[in-house]
Amino acid sequence: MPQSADRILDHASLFNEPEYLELFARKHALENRVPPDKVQEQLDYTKSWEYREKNLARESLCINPAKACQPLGAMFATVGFAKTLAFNHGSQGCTAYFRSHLARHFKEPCAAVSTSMTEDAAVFGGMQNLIDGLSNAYTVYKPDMIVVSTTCIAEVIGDDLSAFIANAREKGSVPMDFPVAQAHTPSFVGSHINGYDAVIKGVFTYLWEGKTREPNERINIIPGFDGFAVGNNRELKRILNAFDIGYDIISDVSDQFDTPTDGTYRMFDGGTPLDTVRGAINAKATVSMQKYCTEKAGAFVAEKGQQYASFHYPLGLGATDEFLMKISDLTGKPIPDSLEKERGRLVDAMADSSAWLHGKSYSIFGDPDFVLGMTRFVMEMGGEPVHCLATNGNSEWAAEMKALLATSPYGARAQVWAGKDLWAMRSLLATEPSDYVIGSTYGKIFERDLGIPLIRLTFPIFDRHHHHRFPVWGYEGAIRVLVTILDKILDDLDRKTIKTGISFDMVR
Amino acid sequence: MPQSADRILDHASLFNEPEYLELFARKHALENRVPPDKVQEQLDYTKSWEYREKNLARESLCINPAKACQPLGAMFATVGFAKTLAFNHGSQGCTAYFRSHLARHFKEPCAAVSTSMTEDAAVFGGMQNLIDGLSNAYTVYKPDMIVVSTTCIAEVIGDDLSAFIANAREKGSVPMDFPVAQAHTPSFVGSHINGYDAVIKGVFTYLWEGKTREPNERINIIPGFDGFAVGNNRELKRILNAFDIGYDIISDVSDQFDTPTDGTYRMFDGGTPLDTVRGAINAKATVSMQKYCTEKAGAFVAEKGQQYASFHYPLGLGATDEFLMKISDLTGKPIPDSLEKERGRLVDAMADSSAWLHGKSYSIFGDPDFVLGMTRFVMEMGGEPVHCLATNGNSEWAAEMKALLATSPYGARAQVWAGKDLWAMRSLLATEPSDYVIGSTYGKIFERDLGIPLIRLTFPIFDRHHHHRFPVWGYEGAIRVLVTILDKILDDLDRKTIKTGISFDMVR
Amino acid sequence: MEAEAKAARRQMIADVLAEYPPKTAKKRGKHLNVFNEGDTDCGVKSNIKSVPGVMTVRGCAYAGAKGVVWGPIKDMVHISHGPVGCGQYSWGQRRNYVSGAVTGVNSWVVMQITSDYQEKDIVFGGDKKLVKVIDEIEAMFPLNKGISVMSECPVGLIGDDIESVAKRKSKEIGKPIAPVRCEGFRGVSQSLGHHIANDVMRDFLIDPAANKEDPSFEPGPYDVMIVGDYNIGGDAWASRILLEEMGLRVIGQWSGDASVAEVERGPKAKLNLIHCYRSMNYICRHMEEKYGVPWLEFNFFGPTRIAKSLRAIAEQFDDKIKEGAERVIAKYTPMIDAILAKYKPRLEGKKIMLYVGGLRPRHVSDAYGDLGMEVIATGYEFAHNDDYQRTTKYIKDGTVVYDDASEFELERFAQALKPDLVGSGIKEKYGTQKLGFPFRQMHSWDYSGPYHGYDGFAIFARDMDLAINNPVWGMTKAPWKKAE
Amino acid sequence: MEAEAKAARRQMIADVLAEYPPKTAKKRGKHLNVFNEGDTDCGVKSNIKSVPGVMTVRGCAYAGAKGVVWGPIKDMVHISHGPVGCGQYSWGQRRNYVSGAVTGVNSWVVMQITSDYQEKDIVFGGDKKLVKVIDEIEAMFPLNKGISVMSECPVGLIGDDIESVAKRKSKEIGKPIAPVRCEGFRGVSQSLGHHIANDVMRDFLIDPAANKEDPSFEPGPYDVMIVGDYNIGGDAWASRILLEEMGLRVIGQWSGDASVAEVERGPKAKLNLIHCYRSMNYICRHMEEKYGVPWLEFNFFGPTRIAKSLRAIAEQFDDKIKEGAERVIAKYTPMIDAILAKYKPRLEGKKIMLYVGGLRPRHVSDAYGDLGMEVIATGYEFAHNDDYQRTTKYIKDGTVVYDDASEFELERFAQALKPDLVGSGIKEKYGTQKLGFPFRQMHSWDYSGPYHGYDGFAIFARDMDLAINNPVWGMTKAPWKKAE
Repeated sequence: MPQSADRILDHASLFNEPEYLELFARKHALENRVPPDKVQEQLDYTKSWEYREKNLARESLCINPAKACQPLGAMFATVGFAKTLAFNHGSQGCTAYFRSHLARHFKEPCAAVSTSMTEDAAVFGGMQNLIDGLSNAYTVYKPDMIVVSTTCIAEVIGDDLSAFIANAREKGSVPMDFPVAQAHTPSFVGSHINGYDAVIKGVFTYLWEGKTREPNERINIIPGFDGFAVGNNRELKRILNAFDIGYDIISDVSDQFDTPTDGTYRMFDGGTPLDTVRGAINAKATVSMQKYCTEKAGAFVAEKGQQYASFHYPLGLGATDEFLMKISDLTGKPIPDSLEKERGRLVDAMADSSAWLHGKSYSIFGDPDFVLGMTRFVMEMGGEPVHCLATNGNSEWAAEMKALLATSPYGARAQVWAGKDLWAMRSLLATEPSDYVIGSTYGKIFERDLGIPLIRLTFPIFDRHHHHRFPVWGYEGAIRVLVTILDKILDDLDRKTIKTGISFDMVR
Repeated sequence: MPQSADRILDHASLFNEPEYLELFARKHALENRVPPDKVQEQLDYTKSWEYREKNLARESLCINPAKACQPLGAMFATVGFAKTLAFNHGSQGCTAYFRSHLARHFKEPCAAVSTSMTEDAAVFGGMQNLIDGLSNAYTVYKPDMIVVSTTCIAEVIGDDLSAFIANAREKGSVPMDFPVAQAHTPSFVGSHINGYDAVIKGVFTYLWEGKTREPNERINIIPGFDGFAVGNNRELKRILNAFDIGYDIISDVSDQFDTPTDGTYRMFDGGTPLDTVRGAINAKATVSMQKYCTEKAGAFVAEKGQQYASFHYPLGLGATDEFLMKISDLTGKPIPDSLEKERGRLVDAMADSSAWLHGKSYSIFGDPDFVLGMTRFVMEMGGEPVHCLATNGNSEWAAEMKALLATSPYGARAQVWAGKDLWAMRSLLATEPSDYVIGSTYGKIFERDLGIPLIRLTFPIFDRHHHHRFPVWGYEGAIRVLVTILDKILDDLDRKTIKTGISFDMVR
Repeated sequence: MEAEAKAARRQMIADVLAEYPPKTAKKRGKHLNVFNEGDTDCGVKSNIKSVPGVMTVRGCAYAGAKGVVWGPIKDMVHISHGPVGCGQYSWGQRRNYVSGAVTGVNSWVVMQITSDYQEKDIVFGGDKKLVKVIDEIEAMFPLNKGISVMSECPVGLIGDDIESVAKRKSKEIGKPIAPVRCEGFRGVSQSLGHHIANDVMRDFLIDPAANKEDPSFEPGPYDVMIVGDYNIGGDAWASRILLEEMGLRVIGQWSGDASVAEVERGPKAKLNLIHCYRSMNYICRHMEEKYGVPWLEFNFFGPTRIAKSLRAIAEQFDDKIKEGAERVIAKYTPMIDAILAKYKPRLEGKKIMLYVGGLRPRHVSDAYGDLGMEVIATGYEFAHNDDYQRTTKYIKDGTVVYDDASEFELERFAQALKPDLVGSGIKEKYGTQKLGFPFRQMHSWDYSGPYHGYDGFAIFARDMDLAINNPVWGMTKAPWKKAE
Repeated sequence: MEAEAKAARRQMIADVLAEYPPKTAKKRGKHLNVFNEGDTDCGVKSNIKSVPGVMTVRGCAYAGAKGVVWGPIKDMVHISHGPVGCGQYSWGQRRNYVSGAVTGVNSWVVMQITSDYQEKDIVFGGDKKLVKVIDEIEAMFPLNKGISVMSECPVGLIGDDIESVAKRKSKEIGKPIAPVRCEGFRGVSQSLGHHIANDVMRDFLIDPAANKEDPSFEPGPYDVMIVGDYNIGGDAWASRILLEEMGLRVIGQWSGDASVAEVERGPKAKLNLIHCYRSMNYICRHMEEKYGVPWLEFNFFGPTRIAKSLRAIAEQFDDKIKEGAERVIAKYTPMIDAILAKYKPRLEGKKIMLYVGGLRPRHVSDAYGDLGMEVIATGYEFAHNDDYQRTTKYIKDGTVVYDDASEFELERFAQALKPDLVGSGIKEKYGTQKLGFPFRQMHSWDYSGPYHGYDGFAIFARDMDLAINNPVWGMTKAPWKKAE
């Protein structure tokens, strides 16, 4: 009997016990299984060049994509505004999925409501659901703003959000002047980064309506969809505070996704105050930290007459330099000495660890801006990107990637894969491996199937905790990224050398 | 031939190649080796209870101790004062060792000079060396203060530091009023933590000489010997700044051991200004972060009429609470809300990860205060300490450890080992293992010999980089410690479950 | 329970309802009750549409069909047919463990396989894409034993004819292709998804295979099926081991770690043993009606119910099996006694509040009871009235019962009832902990498990202890606040 | 070099000296020079006491005896005899790799074994403690083949008689016990430690064993010893493989990966091949004088010197070995050519500044040359005049030479000479990098290696490339500062 009160085995060890191995054998005899040699043959085949070509030739089937759908990004963007409720118009199951998906990454409660549309609403339209839903949501949760975004059903049947919301106001669901912004975010268009964009633009559109821009010296910063937002936004504020400038983070989830456990449940915490957003029209410039998260919102602020600048998840030395110089340019303020010293400390860490980092190869996947930012930093450390992949990357992204890779001799080996999924990446890595993979939890399949260690540095990270509480942006964030990578390299080295003892060195 | 231009193998893989395995076989045939069965037998024996008893019975032989000698701590304490040069009176080899030891941990240049005593000085005394040495050091390095500490030779032959320094002043080595503090730090007494203490007391003694205390409201904080001082001292300042009180860190190495790489070599950077130290006599209280690092300095400030409070490397929830409450008590200032929110975030992280942390067992080694602090936090997370060991712990420490363990049901299994070394710990872990070991790089022998994963959380860490740049103190530091431990647990779980795939879960 | 205490609980419900708009309060009021011992049901309405704009915990039909019933079948490829999201969010989240599997080669459970609808598929229809998807599946995963097509919302709205595509392609590839019309807008919760899934399983696997040869299978007198066990953390294995030890032969598991062969073989069992009644009673009824296979509900949570269930199962067989049941109970009793001796003192008297789906809101009750703990409030995300009837046999007088509870209600009830432990799902976990209450995810076993069977109960006991007694719960308040 | 450039370098030295007090400037001035081609030495004084209060890089006799010569002998237990520090700081820091070793069972190289003197040992003497220490070593490590007692400073000052203890206990345990009087205050650097270590090795291992039976050993015509290779990162193995490939038999390695048997067997070689002349020439001379074994200096850094050395070694043997040498050279040439083709274009013209110990300040010079690089400044921590004489054969006119350089001098020279790479030790590494200069630790190979032999040269080339060409060196200045 494997189990005892002194030594309780859970799944991770219980099913390696002989009793269960015998059970599996009995079960497998009743499964009409594919014979082991055929399985092995197919397994080997999945790692071949021939399979790779078939795999890359897929046109319709999508396997293990590294992207989510628009409303997830919409929800993320929404909760970054102060006391703002994410309100999905569509089936309720969608909302349950968005909430649990974010909860698994942030290990935080993630609130959003749905209009719970069912078959009758599919036939007659979801107006009544929206009217009832706004009334309930307003009464129960007492938000300062509601952002309505859509899921598939509402989009396919063509519900008229503006009209419905106007109706709801008239029916008294919410006061006439209560802010209700809206965004169309069908899952069959784009990905979560576009849903993010749609909400930012939707909130600007609503809160700036009828306003005339009176330019001032402030800067808006839009962080973009970011699983490390808790650490990153705080670091961003620390950096900008050092500049002593007027700035506003537009949609700041850092407190919302990091509330304390102290006996109180804060459904809303932190976020950009609505008056701040209203005033943001007057800003001198808007800076996007992730270009592909703010294409429409960026165009919108530019139309309003603001300067607009965008970055690609600025990570590492050069990208942080450029970000700081842009802030300095826009504001006319010099880059503070304290940040210059931090820069020097990052250079110091890079120099100290360069011998371990130099020449290591990485494959990188994630959202387009992340892959750009991470690839750049990897090359700054003398690392060699091998496969750079964004399932939600387009041809513009691929062109930007190639231009980036061409800036460094370390980019020479790299191949860029726009629109490809992680099953394609498995073939790429099986045929042309890299030393490490940098990505999300989804990348652990490469560790299992190909023995390539995974470095978790982007959303979603479901199987490790709290990493998102630390920044990866800024010089200090870059040191953390460097350490994360280096720890993996040195852990790996220890693991490989522990058997013979040779090279199991005390100093590295 | 194993080597090629496309794939250059260094030691970690080169010596696993067949050519070298054959070479080893040829070599071993010429070594008069102990037969493999005898080696295996002895290896097994070293893991037995019988060997453990012999091992623990050792009285004279010390094997793999987890302690260094006094002058190392003296050097560490010295460089925490602004523009202060560490000056060892003794053999020059000692100084080379201290410098390289600290450099390997901090990955930073570590400056100190020696009087380079040789045989003639051993016979005639080292006065001329000290006179010449002070003159050279003063002229070349232009420090604001020199702290003279001793190594064995000077102590054994009984050099009279005070007289020698006075002589040196008279000979013009340094100006009459140039600060030269002193500390007797023989390697055959105590350990590095006592050397730290001696310098703090020595600097106070020198800089406070002739002063009358005029009490004010400031607080002195003495961090103690701490491999994480770079991160910890900065975090300490951030915390104390939130209080908005007047405080001074006495010996702050955080900038000295983290200078930027920007084209300038800063032999001195940061540190406690000497005028601050002079004024520190007037502080209301002195708080030591590590009791066993400041026994004499603490007694000295108490004699001067200050309040004195000490902690044991306050790490985790309860210890940070107590530290903040003490600061609040001493200053009359309330604990800031921002820190209370950080507290809540630590609780949150502990709660979120509690199921993984609960019931895991740890053996912990390091300096006495570290072991106390770490053990406390481990128990707060529901972890079970198994062996708590401090080579430089005494019976007072053992009693404090036992009292701490008695405060929690999770301490019930723990055994306390004062004065024992890591070879003893190997026996303890072989016979009564724990799931993990928490300690310094030296603990990697347990990973190799017993398969118990090492979690590196204390000085010295030679084989990983930059960890010391992040804090382990304060609520935020505690989250980092938690994540460090949890990452190891989950990495371990992935490693164990990767083969069968069962339990190689996407969410944890 | 004393009348006064019960009245207080009723007042608690009234207080919560008062915060809703009147129309909503009226609706929700029908779903909340304080149980009266002796009643034949729990006095709550169920299986009704959720109120819009109030944060329901429920999912959708797709979640019930793909996420629960079909997804765990390991040697089929399950297409999340429609846009990318549904499959993405459910990828690898239910911990339906599989054995002997090489993911992507002979098992596809922990994969996200989708037709990833784009706007053009909405505009022009997705059937052509589905044809290509199936072809590409055959190219990528030739060892699959069949394919399921799990429809997402748009599919049903734009008039795609997946049934016809499935029929045609199934003939072409010579393997079953099951079109599952589980669009998220169908029904009011996961529950209709289960039902649809059961029906499609009936029509596309079981009935068509009724006369198919099954070379690996020689019928025997002790053949049973485990139905409605999804093998979360290995639950079904920890159940199966007991049935096998008592002398039965388990010829199939539905659907945790299931193979197509096991599903097709269903009607050949002598007895179907159903654990999760809600999600798979439909197929059991079908097999009884069409093939004459009797079915029996059982409960493998905690020693009391395990022993009862083992004996009830054995009752359906001969003395050999009855002796087998007694032998199994006797074998495990010392281990279980040791578990109880260790954990009961640490858990005695603790109060639990549950809110889960399927069978657990009632089934785990006596497992807690074995540890000296008491369920003081419980409810279901997607139960029907027959679930609430069954629940009456598990709960005590005065138990608070909530159907389709909102997060808002749960929070208020927790604050009023002050349980020692809350058991619910990932969406509820972190908010509940913020309030200072220990919590276990009772869908996923919080990444632990198994919880079924004797081996599972040991883990269950350990986990409840570590949840409740972790030191963190004594430290949620800053000590300087306590002093205030 | 042109006279003007040379004058500038001399001025650079003068400028640095000007910052010292006059007495010190005078002393240090004798250790610094700009080399004139054709001179028979480098024009610097050496092996002289360091100036107090100026940051010398040097260590002590203990570091030379225990850290370098004795410590790598793997099957002996080496006691750091005295207070805890010396052994602690040198524990596991020299990367003397060992093969086939179980640390703590049949090898003790990467361990810190100390008598950990306390105040009472100072007051009452430590001999009694040493007796107990030896007994406890026998109890803990019974498979050891001998013990060395490495004295730290206090031992020599308080009058302990370790020789007498060693003698008595050696007889008792039947194994060699070597008392090594390497107290840190003896001599002016590590160098005296080497000498003392050699002498003790002579007196306590080699001479006593001269007539001992050696069952594993049958003498042969091609027996050679590798002397003065400490197997940093496996250097000695990458050397040995070439000697064995050319047909020689390596009967011992001193002292990297050495066993007692190999040390005792020393006089039986037909030829001793010495790599680090400084640290082990003493014992070679002894073996030549007493046992008639000739010795030859060789240099296995870089293809030019390797080939020269292989041929010079082969010259001492018959045609078979000469052919062997040519065969080895031919075998590795294509690989080396590929290495040069890859790295030379990336390294051509780069200037190196070195400051190391032992043999490297001269020996690596041509390895750099093979890569198209040039050593523009070099010096030794603890050389003697014979080292500087040998150095003249490696360096060019105008090379800056410094003996026992201080950190201060090195920093100033680097800033003046602006090398593309600095090679020195851990204490110099980080400060040099702060100045913006790429750096390699040339004692420990910066945790890489081996660097000896052909296999090692591939790594050497890669490492120099990664050090110099890592992108970080182009980014040390903030770009907004550049604009200023």
